[in-house]
Amino acid sequence: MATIRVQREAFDPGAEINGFCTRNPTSGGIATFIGQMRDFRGESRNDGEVVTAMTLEHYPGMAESQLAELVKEASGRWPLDDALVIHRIGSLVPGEAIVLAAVAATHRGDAFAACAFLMDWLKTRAPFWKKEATETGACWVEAREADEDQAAKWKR
Amino acid sequence: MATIRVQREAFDPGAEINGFCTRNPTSGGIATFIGQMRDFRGESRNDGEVVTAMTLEHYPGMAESQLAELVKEASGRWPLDDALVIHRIGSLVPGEAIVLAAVAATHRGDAFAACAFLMDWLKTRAPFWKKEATETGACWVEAREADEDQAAKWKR
Amino acid sequence: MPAASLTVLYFAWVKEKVGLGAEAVSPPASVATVSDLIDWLAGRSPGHAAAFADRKLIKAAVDQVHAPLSSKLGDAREVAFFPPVTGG
Amino acid sequence: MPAASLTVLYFAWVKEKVGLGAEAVSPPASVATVSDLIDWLAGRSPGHAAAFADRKLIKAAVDQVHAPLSSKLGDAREVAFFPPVTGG
Repeated sequence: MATIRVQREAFDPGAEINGFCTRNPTSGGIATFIGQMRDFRGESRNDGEVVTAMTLEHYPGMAESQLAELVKEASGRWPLDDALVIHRIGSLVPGEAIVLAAVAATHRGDAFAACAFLMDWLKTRAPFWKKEATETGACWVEAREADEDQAAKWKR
Repeated sequence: MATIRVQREAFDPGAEINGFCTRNPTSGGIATFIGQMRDFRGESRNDGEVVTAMTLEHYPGMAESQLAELVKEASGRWPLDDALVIHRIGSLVPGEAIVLAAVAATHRGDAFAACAFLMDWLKTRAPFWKKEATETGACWVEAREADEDQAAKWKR
Repeated sequence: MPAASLTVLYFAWVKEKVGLGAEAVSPPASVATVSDLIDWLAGRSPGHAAAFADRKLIKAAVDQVHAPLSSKLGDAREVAFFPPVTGG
Repeated sequence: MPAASLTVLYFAWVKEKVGLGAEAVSPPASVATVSDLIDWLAGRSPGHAAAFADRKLIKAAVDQVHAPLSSKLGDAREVAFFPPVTGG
Protein backbone atom coordinates (compact mmCIF):
# COMPACT_ATOMS: atom_id res chain seq x y z
CA MET A 1 0.00 0.00 0.00
CA ALA A 2 0.85 3.69 -0.23
CA THR A 3 2.05 5.65 -3.24
CA ILE A 4 4.79 8.28 -3.03
CA ARG A 5 5.63 10.43 -6.01
CA VAL A 6 8.10 13.29 -6.33
CA GLN A 7 7.72 14.79 -9.77
CA ARG A 8 8.59 17.69 -12.01
CA GLU A 9 5.35 17.49 -14.01
CA ALA A 10 2.18 19.24 -12.88
CA PHE A 11 -0.53 16.86 -11.67
CA ASP A 12 -4.33 16.98 -11.59
CA PRO A 13 -5.43 16.79 -7.91
CA GLY A 14 -9.02 15.83 -8.76
CA ALA A 15 -7.97 13.04 -11.10
CA GLU A 16 -5.47 11.74 -8.52
CA ILE A 17 -8.12 11.81 -5.77
CA ASN A 18 -10.66 10.02 -7.97
CA GLY A 19 -8.08 7.36 -8.79
CA PHE A 20 -7.29 6.99 -5.10
CA CYS A 21 -11.01 6.60 -4.25
CA THR A 22 -11.42 4.01 -7.00
CA ARG A 23 -8.44 2.04 -5.71
CA ASN A 24 -10.00 2.05 -2.22
CA PRO A 25 -13.69 1.29 -2.74
CA THR A 26 -14.09 -0.31 0.69
CA SER A 27 -12.74 2.70 2.60
CA GLY A 28 -15.60 4.69 4.05
CA GLY A 29 -13.56 7.85 4.49
CA ILE A 30 -10.99 9.62 2.32
CA ALA A 31 -9.30 12.72 3.74
CA THR A 32 -7.15 14.80 1.44
CA PHE A 33 -5.06 17.93 1.52
CA ILE A 34 -3.97 20.04 -1.43
CA GLY A 35 -1.29 22.69 -1.00
CA GLN A 36 -1.59 25.33 -3.69
CA MET A 37 0.96 27.79 -4.90
CA ARG A 38 -0.25 31.30 -4.04
CA ASP A 39 0.61 34.38 -6.05
CA PHE A 40 1.59 36.48 -3.05
CA ARG A 41 4.04 36.32 -0.17
CA GLY A 42 2.96 36.62 3.45
CA GLU A 43 -0.41 36.30 5.10
CA SER A 44 -2.65 38.07 2.64
CA ARG A 45 -2.73 39.31 -0.92
CA ASN A 46 -2.83 42.89 0.30
CA ASP A 47 0.29 43.08 2.39
CA GLY A 48 2.51 40.70 0.44
CA GLU A 49 4.66 41.03 -2.63
CA VAL A 50 3.38 39.42 -5.84
CA VAL A 51 4.99 36.04 -6.49
CA THR A 52 5.26 35.21 -10.17
CA ALA A 53 6.92 31.80 -10.03
CA MET A 54 8.36 29.25 -7.65
CA THR A 55 11.20 26.78 -7.82
CA LEU A 56 11.14 23.72 -5.60
CA GLU A 57 14.48 22.11 -4.87
CA HIS A 58 14.67 18.69 -3.26
CA TYR A 59 17.18 16.18 -1.96
CA PRO A 60 16.87 13.33 -4.45
CA GLY A 61 16.57 10.01 -2.71
CA MET A 62 16.05 11.41 0.76
CA ALA A 63 12.88 13.30 -0.28
CA GLU A 64 11.27 10.06 -1.41
CA SER A 65 12.56 8.03 1.53
CA GLN A 66 11.39 10.65 4.04
CA LEU A 67 7.90 10.72 2.54
CA ALA A 68 7.79 6.92 2.68
CA GLU A 69 8.95 7.13 6.30
CA LEU A 70 6.14 9.57 7.17
CA VAL A 71 3.53 7.30 5.59
CA LYS A 72 4.97 4.33 7.49
CA GLU A 73 4.80 6.29 10.75
CA ALA A 74 1.18 7.32 10.03
CA SER A 75 0.26 3.72 9.25
CA GLY A 76 1.66 2.66 12.59
CA ARG A 77 -0.39 5.27 14.45
CA TRP A 78 -3.78 4.87 12.74
CA PRO A 79 -5.51 1.95 11.00
CA LEU A 80 -5.25 3.11 7.40
CA ASP A 81 -6.25 1.41 4.18
CA ASP A 82 -4.02 3.43 1.88
CA ALA A 83 -2.12 6.68 1.52
CA LEU A 84 -0.92 8.82 -1.36
CA VAL A 85 1.58 11.68 -1.34
CA ILE A 86 2.55 13.61 -4.47
CA HIS A 87 5.05 16.46 -4.23
CA ARG A 88 6.15 18.73 -7.06
CA ILE A 89 9.73 19.80 -7.71
CA GLY A 90 11.15 22.24 -10.25
CA SER A 91 9.28 25.23 -11.63
CA LEU A 92 5.71 26.05 -10.57
CA VAL A 93 3.35 28.85 -11.45
CA PRO A 94 0.64 30.30 -9.16
CA GLY A 95 -2.49 28.19 -8.82
CA GLU A 96 -0.68 24.90 -9.34
CA ALA A 97 -0.82 22.18 -6.71
CA ILE A 98 2.46 21.82 -4.84
CA VAL A 99 1.48 18.82 -2.78
CA LEU A 100 -1.36 16.33 -2.44
CA ALA A 101 -1.81 14.02 0.54
CA ALA A 102 -4.67 11.54 0.61
CA VAL A 103 -5.51 8.97 3.26
CA ALA A 104 -8.14 6.22 3.11
CA ALA A 105 -9.53 4.60 6.25
CA THR A 106 -12.65 2.94 7.60
CA HIS A 107 -13.23 5.76 10.05
CA ARG A 108 -13.04 9.41 9.14
CA GLY A 109 -11.34 10.37 12.42
CA ASP A 110 -8.36 8.19 11.51
CA ALA A 111 -8.28 9.54 7.95
CA PHE A 112 -8.34 13.17 9.12
CA ALA A 113 -5.72 12.67 11.84
CA ALA A 114 -3.35 10.75 9.58
CA CYS A 115 -3.68 13.28 6.76
CA ALA A 116 -3.02 16.24 9.09
CA PHE A 117 -0.10 14.37 10.65
CA LEU A 118 1.41 13.62 7.22
CA MET A 119 1.27 17.28 6.27
CA ASP A 120 2.64 18.52 9.60
CA TRP A 121 5.60 16.17 9.48
CA LEU A 122 6.15 16.69 5.76
CA LYS A 123 6.44 20.42 6.40
CA THR A 124 9.27 19.96 8.88
CA ARG A 125 10.97 16.74 7.73
CA ALA A 126 10.69 16.26 3.98
CA PRO A 127 13.73 17.82 2.28
CA PHE A 128 12.14 20.31 -0.10
CA TRP A 129 12.97 24.00 -0.35
CA LYS A 130 10.89 26.71 -1.98
CA LYS A 131 12.34 29.70 -3.77
CA GLU A 132 9.87 32.41 -4.73
CA ALA A 133 10.41 34.76 -7.66
CA THR A 134 8.99 38.27 -7.40
CA GLU A 135 9.53 41.42 -9.45
CA THR A 136 12.39 42.39 -7.17
CA GLY A 137 14.19 39.06 -7.33
CA ALA A 138 14.15 35.48 -6.08
CA CYS A 139 14.14 34.57 -2.42
CA TRP A 140 14.28 31.34 -0.43
CA VAL A 141 11.14 30.87 1.65
CA GLU A 142 11.89 30.84 5.37
CA ALA A 143 10.64 28.04 7.57
CA ARG A 144 7.67 29.03 9.72
CA GLU A 145 7.89 28.53 13.46
CA ALA A 146 4.20 27.55 13.44
CA ASP A 147 5.14 24.51 11.35
CA GLU A 148 7.56 23.34 14.02
CA ASP A 149 4.87 23.81 16.66
CA GLN A 150 2.33 21.84 14.65
CA ALA A 151 4.79 19.02 14.04
CA ALA A 152 5.76 18.91 17.71
CA LYS A 153 2.11 18.27 18.62
CA TRP A 154 2.44 14.74 17.22
CA LYS A 155 5.61 13.87 19.15
CA ARG A 156 5.33 10.95 21.50
CA MET B 1 -19.02 32.24 0.06
CA ALA B 2 -19.80 28.57 0.66
CA THR B 3 -21.71 26.19 -1.55
CA ILE B 4 -24.24 23.70 -0.18
CA ARG B 5 -25.82 21.10 -2.44
CA VAL B 6 -28.22 18.29 -1.61
CA GLN B 7 -28.74 16.27 -4.74
CA ARG B 8 -30.13 13.06 -6.17
CA GLU B 9 -27.55 12.87 -9.00
CA ALA B 10 -24.17 11.26 -8.53
CA PHE B 11 -21.30 13.74 -8.48
CA ASP B 12 -17.62 13.55 -9.44
CA PRO B 13 -15.56 14.31 -6.30
CA GLY B 14 -12.36 15.04 -8.23
CA ALA B 15 -14.07 17.45 -10.60
CA GLU B 16 -15.79 19.19 -7.67
CA ILE B 17 -12.49 19.50 -5.79
CA ASN B 18 -10.70 20.86 -8.85
CA GLY B 19 -13.46 23.43 -9.33
CA PHE B 20 -13.20 24.38 -5.68
CA CYS B 21 -9.41 24.81 -5.95
CA THR B 22 -9.82 26.93 -9.08
CA ARG B 23 -12.38 29.15 -7.35
CA ASN B 24 -9.93 29.67 -4.48
CA PRO B 25 -6.54 30.25 -6.10
CA THR B 26 -5.25 32.36 -3.22
CA SER B 27 -5.96 29.72 -0.55
CA GLY B 28 -2.76 27.93 0.35
CA GLY B 29 -4.52 24.92 1.82
CA ILE B 30 -7.55 22.89 0.76
CA ALA B 31 -8.72 20.08 3.06
CA THR B 32 -11.38 17.71 1.79
CA PHE B 33 -13.30 14.69 2.95
CA ILE B 34 -15.10 12.16 0.78
CA GLY B 35 -17.50 9.67 2.34
CA GLN B 36 -17.88 6.63 0.13
CA MET B 37 -20.62 4.04 0.07
CA ARG B 38 -19.13 0.72 1.13
CA ASP B 39 -20.42 -2.63 -0.06
CA PHE B 40 -20.50 -4.20 3.39
CA ARG B 41 -22.06 -3.53 6.76
CA GLY B 42 -20.02 -3.25 9.95
CA GLU B 43 -16.33 -2.75 10.54
CA SER B 44 -14.82 -4.94 7.86
CA ARG B 45 -15.69 -6.70 4.67
CA ASN B 46 -15.17 -10.06 6.35
CA ASP B 47 -17.58 -9.87 9.24
CA GLY B 48 -20.32 -7.78 7.61
CA GLU B 49 -23.22 -8.56 5.34
CA VAL B 50 -22.89 -7.50 1.71
CA VAL B 51 -24.72 -4.26 0.99
CA THR B 52 -25.99 -4.02 -2.57
CA ALA B 53 -27.64 -0.59 -2.52
CA MET B 54 -28.42 2.34 -0.27
CA THR B 55 -31.26 4.81 -0.04
CA LEU B 56 -30.66 8.17 1.56
CA GLU B 57 -33.71 9.94 2.91
CA HIS B 58 -33.53 13.58 3.96
CA TYR B 59 -35.67 16.30 5.49
CA PRO B 60 -36.13 18.72 2.59
CA GLY B 61 -35.46 22.27 3.65
CA MET B 62 -33.95 21.42 7.00
CA ALA B 63 -31.16 19.35 5.45
CA GLU B 64 -30.01 22.33 3.42
CA SER B 65 -30.47 24.83 6.23
CA GLN B 66 -28.59 22.62 8.72
CA LEU B 67 -25.66 22.24 6.34
CA ALA B 68 -25.60 26.02 5.84
CA GLU B 69 -25.72 26.40 9.63
CA LEU B 70 -22.72 24.08 10.07
CA VAL B 71 -20.70 26.01 7.49
CA LYS B 72 -21.62 29.26 9.22
CA GLU B 73 -20.52 27.85 12.56
CA ALA B 74 -17.23 26.64 11.05
CA SER B 75 -16.62 30.06 9.47
CA GLY B 76 -17.08 31.65 12.88
CA ARG B 77 -14.54 29.34 14.47
CA TRP B 78 -11.76 29.39 11.88
CA PRO B 79 -10.61 31.96 9.30
CA LEU B 80 -11.83 30.25 6.12
CA ASP B 81 -11.78 31.39 2.53
CA ASP B 82 -14.52 29.08 1.28
CA ALA B 83 -16.38 25.85 1.98
CA LEU B 84 -18.27 23.30 -0.09
CA VAL B 85 -20.61 20.54 1.07
CA ILE B 86 -22.34 18.17 -1.33
CA HIS B 87 -24.63 15.44 0.03
CA ARG B 88 -26.38 12.78 -1.98
CA ILE B 89 -30.00 11.69 -1.45
CA GLY B 90 -32.00 8.89 -3.07
CA SER B 91 -30.50 5.68 -4.42
CA LEU B 92 -26.78 4.98 -4.27
CA VAL B 93 -24.66 2.03 -5.30
CA PRO B 94 -21.39 0.90 -3.68
CA GLY B 95 -18.34 2.98 -4.54
CA GLU B 96 -20.32 6.18 -5.05
CA ALA B 97 -19.52 9.27 -3.03
CA ILE B 98 -22.17 10.01 -0.41
CA VAL B 99 -20.74 13.27 0.81
CA LEU B 100 -17.98 15.71 -0.03
CA ALA B 101 -16.78 18.45 2.29
CA ALA B 102 -14.06 20.85 1.19
CA VAL B 103 -12.58 23.79 3.06
CA ALA B 104 -10.15 26.42 1.76
CA ALA B 105 -8.00 28.49 4.10
CA THR B 106 -4.68 30.29 4.26
CA HIS B 107 -3.39 27.87 6.88
CA ARG B 108 -3.71 24.13 6.64
CA GLY B 109 -4.45 23.73 10.36
CA ASP B 110 -7.60 25.81 9.97
CA ALA B 111 -8.63 23.92 6.84
CA PHE B 112 -8.17 20.52 8.51
CA ALA B 113 -9.95 21.51 11.72
CA ALA B 114 -12.90 23.09 9.93
CA CYS B 115 -13.29 20.12 7.56
CA ALA B 116 -13.23 17.60 10.43
CA PHE B 117 -15.64 19.76 12.41
CA LEU B 118 -18.05 19.98 9.46
CA MET B 119 -18.10 16.21 9.09
CA ASP B 120 -18.47 15.54 12.82
CA TRP B 121 -21.41 17.91 13.16
CA LEU B 122 -22.94 16.82 9.87
CA LYS B 123 -22.94 13.23 11.14
CA THR B 124 -25.01 14.14 14.20
CA ARG B 125 -27.04 17.17 13.07
CA ALA B 126 -27.80 17.05 9.36
CA PRO B 127 -31.16 15.30 8.82
CA PHE B 128 -30.21 12.43 6.51
CA TRP B 129 -30.98 8.76 7.09
CA LYS B 130 -29.36 5.78 5.40
CA LYS B 131 -31.17 2.58 4.56
CA GLU B 132 -29.00 -0.29 3.40
CA ALA B 133 -30.26 -3.06 1.15
CA THR B 134 -28.73 -6.52 1.56
CA GLU B 135 -29.72 -9.93 0.27
CA THR B 136 -31.83 -10.47 3.36
CA GLY B 137 -33.69 -7.18 3.17
CA ALA B 138 -33.40 -3.46 3.79
CA CYS B 139 -32.41 -1.98 7.12
CA TRP B 140 -32.07 1.53 8.52
CA VAL B 141 -28.49 2.25 9.57
CA GLU B 142 -28.22 2.88 13.31
CA ALA B 143 -26.49 5.98 14.62
CA ARG B 144 -23.01 5.30 16.00
CA GLU B 145 -22.20 6.39 19.52
CA ALA B 146 -18.69 7.27 18.33
CA ASP B 147 -20.24 9.94 16.11
CA GLU B 148 -21.87 11.59 19.13
CA ASP B 149 -18.55 11.50 20.96
CA GLN B 150 -16.70 13.07 18.06
CA ALA B 151 -19.30 15.81 17.70
CA ALA B 152 -19.24 16.52 21.45
CA LYS B 153 -15.50 17.20 21.21
CA TRP B 154 -16.28 20.48 19.39
CA LYS B 155 -18.81 21.73 21.95
CA ARG B 156 -17.93 24.99 23.66
CA MET C 1 -61.26 29.08 19.80
CA PRO C 2 -60.44 26.41 17.16
CA ALA C 3 -57.14 24.57 17.65
CA ALA C 4 -54.35 25.78 15.33
CA SER C 5 -53.31 23.40 12.56
CA LEU C 6 -49.83 21.90 12.89
CA THR C 7 -47.91 20.02 10.23
CA VAL C 8 -46.26 16.89 11.62
CA LEU C 9 -43.55 15.19 9.56
CA TYR C 10 -42.07 11.71 10.00
CA PHE C 11 -38.80 10.39 8.60
CA ALA C 12 -36.99 7.07 8.20
CA TRP C 13 -38.38 4.22 10.32
CA VAL C 14 -40.63 6.60 12.23
CA LYS C 15 -42.37 7.32 8.93
CA GLU C 16 -42.57 3.61 8.12
CA LYS C 17 -44.11 2.76 11.49
CA VAL C 18 -46.56 5.63 11.48
CA GLY C 19 -47.46 4.72 7.91
CA LEU C 20 -47.33 8.23 6.53
CA GLY C 21 -44.80 10.99 5.98
CA ALA C 22 -46.85 14.02 6.92
CA GLU C 23 -50.16 14.94 8.47
CA ALA C 24 -51.93 18.12 9.51
CA VAL C 25 -53.16 17.89 13.09
CA SER C 26 -54.98 20.16 15.53
CA PRO C 27 -53.91 19.14 19.02
CA PRO C 28 -55.85 20.44 22.03
CA ALA C 29 -54.52 23.40 24.00
CA SER C 30 -53.24 21.03 26.69
CA VAL C 31 -50.51 19.90 24.28
CA ALA C 32 -47.80 22.41 25.21
CA THR C 33 -44.50 20.62 24.58
CA VAL C 34 -43.01 18.27 21.97
CA SER C 35 -43.32 15.52 24.55
CA ASP C 36 -47.04 16.31 25.04
CA LEU C 37 -47.45 16.13 21.27
CA ILE C 38 -45.87 12.67 21.20
CA ASP C 39 -48.27 11.47 23.90
CA TRP C 40 -51.19 12.83 21.95
CA LEU C 41 -50.03 11.53 18.55
CA ALA C 42 -49.35 8.06 19.99
CA GLY C 43 -53.10 7.69 20.55
CA ARG C 44 -54.01 8.28 16.91
CA SER C 45 -53.28 4.78 15.56
CA PRO C 46 -51.43 1.56 16.39
CA GLY C 47 -48.78 2.73 13.90
CA HIS C 48 -48.28 5.97 15.79
CA ALA C 49 -48.14 4.03 19.06
CA ALA C 50 -45.49 1.69 17.64
CA ALA C 51 -43.41 4.57 16.28
CA PHE C 52 -43.39 6.36 19.62
CA ALA C 53 -43.13 3.26 21.85
CA ASP C 54 -39.55 4.05 22.86
CA ARG C 55 -39.05 7.77 22.85
CA LYS C 56 -35.38 7.49 23.73
CA LEU C 57 -35.02 6.65 20.03
CA ILE C 58 -36.91 9.71 18.85
CA LYS C 59 -35.44 13.05 17.87
CA ALA C 60 -37.51 16.11 17.04
CA ALA C 61 -37.21 19.35 15.13
CA VAL C 62 -39.53 22.32 15.63
CA ASP C 63 -39.82 24.54 12.57
CA GLN C 64 -36.74 22.80 11.13
CA VAL C 65 -34.52 23.37 14.15
CA HIS C 66 -33.40 20.49 16.38
CA ALA C 67 -35.38 20.62 19.64
CA PRO C 68 -35.29 18.55 22.83
CA LEU C 69 -38.56 16.73 23.60
CA SER C 70 -39.08 19.11 26.52
CA SER C 71 -39.30 22.11 24.16
CA LYS C 72 -42.43 24.25 24.20
CA LEU C 73 -44.37 24.14 20.96
CA GLY C 74 -45.29 27.83 21.16
CA ASP C 75 -46.63 28.90 17.80
CA ALA C 76 -44.71 26.23 15.90
CA ARG C 77 -46.06 25.43 12.45
CA GLU C 78 -44.05 22.29 11.69
CA VAL C 79 -42.80 19.54 13.99
CA ALA C 80 -40.77 16.61 12.67
CA PHE C 81 -39.97 13.27 14.32
CA PHE C 82 -37.13 11.02 13.26
CA PRO C 83 -34.45 8.63 14.52
CA PRO C 84 -30.90 9.91 15.17
CA VAL C 85 -29.46 11.06 11.86
CA THR C 86 -27.09 8.82 9.90
CA GLY C 87 -25.94 10.88 6.92
CA GLY C 88 -22.41 11.68 5.83
CA MET D 1 45.97 5.28 6.58
CA PRO D 2 44.38 7.50 3.90
CA ALA D 3 41.28 9.43 5.02
CA ALA D 4 38.01 7.91 3.76
CA SER D 5 36.18 9.82 1.05
CA LEU D 6 32.92 11.44 2.07
CA THR D 7 30.30 12.95 -0.23
CA VAL D 8 29.04 16.28 1.05
CA LEU D 9 25.85 17.72 -0.44
CA TYR D 10 24.49 21.26 -0.16
CA PHE D 11 20.94 22.44 -0.81
CA ALA D 12 19.01 25.70 -1.22
CA TRP D 13 20.88 28.82 -0.05
CA VAL D 14 23.61 26.70 1.53
CA LYS D 15 24.38 25.42 -1.97
CA GLU D 16 24.28 28.96 -3.37
CA LYS D 17 26.67 30.28 -0.74
CA VAL D 18 29.11 27.38 -0.98
CA GLY D 19 28.93 27.69 -4.73
CA LEU D 20 28.52 24.00 -5.45
CA GLY D 21 25.98 21.26 -4.84
CA ALA D 22 28.27 18.36 -4.02
CA GLU D 23 31.89 17.61 -3.33
CA ALA D 24 33.94 14.60 -2.31
CA VAL D 25 36.09 15.36 0.70
CA SER D 26 38.55 13.45 2.87
CA PRO D 27 38.45 15.04 6.30
CA PRO D 28 41.18 14.18 8.84
CA ALA D 29 40.47 11.59 11.54
CA SER D 30 39.95 14.40 14.07
CA VAL D 31 36.64 15.20 12.34
CA ALA D 32 34.35 12.95 14.37
CA THR D 33 30.97 14.72 14.40
CA VAL D 34 28.78 16.65 11.96
CA SER D 35 29.75 19.77 13.87
CA ASP D 36 33.46 18.99 13.45
CA LEU D 37 32.81 18.55 9.73
CA ILE D 38 31.21 21.98 9.54
CA ASP D 39 34.25 23.54 11.25
CA TRP D 40 36.54 21.79 8.82
CA LEU D 41 34.45 22.58 5.71
CA ALA D 42 34.17 26.26 6.71
CA GLY D 43 37.91 26.60 6.17
CA ARG D 44 37.78 25.41 2.57
CA SER D 45 36.66 28.67 0.93
CA PRO D 46 35.05 32.04 1.70
CA GLY D 47 31.82 30.57 0.27
CA HIS D 48 31.94 27.67 2.72
CA ALA D 49 32.67 30.12 5.54
CA ALA D 50 29.68 32.27 4.55
CA ALA D 51 27.36 29.26 4.29
CA PHE D 52 28.30 28.02 7.75
CA ALA D 53 28.60 31.45 9.43
CA ASP D 54 25.43 30.93 11.50
CA ARG D 55 25.05 27.27 12.21
CA LYS D 56 21.76 27.77 14.03
CA LEU D 57 20.35 28.02 10.47
CA ILE D 58 21.91 24.77 9.31
CA LYS D 59 20.29 21.33 9.32
CA ALA D 60 22.10 18.15 8.45
CA ALA D 61 21.37 14.66 7.24
CA VAL D 62 23.78 11.74 7.55
CA ASP D 63 23.26 9.07 4.91
CA GLN D 64 19.88 10.64 4.11
CA VAL D 65 18.58 10.61 7.68
CA HIS D 66 18.07 13.84 9.66
CA ALA D 67 20.85 14.16 12.22
CA PRO D 68 21.62 16.72 14.92
CA LEU D 69 24.92 18.54 14.47
CA SER D 70 26.28 16.65 17.48
CA SER D 71 25.89 13.30 15.65
CA LYS D 72 28.96 11.13 15.19
CA LEU D 73 29.93 10.65 11.56
CA GLY D 74 30.95 7.02 12.10
CA ASP D 75 31.31 5.41 8.69
CA ALA D 76 28.89 7.79 6.99
CA ARG D 77 29.23 7.99 3.23
CA GLU D 78 27.04 11.02 2.56
CA VAL D 79 26.45 14.14 4.66
CA ALA D 80 24.05 16.88 3.51
CA PHE D 81 23.69 20.46 4.75
CA PHE D 82 20.62 22.60 4.15
CA PRO D 83 18.33 25.22 5.71
CA PRO D 84 15.15 24.14 7.51
CA VAL D 85 12.85 22.52 4.94
CA THR D 86 9.99 24.50 3.39
CA GLY D 87 8.10 22.02 1.20
CA GLY D 88 4.43 21.14 1.29
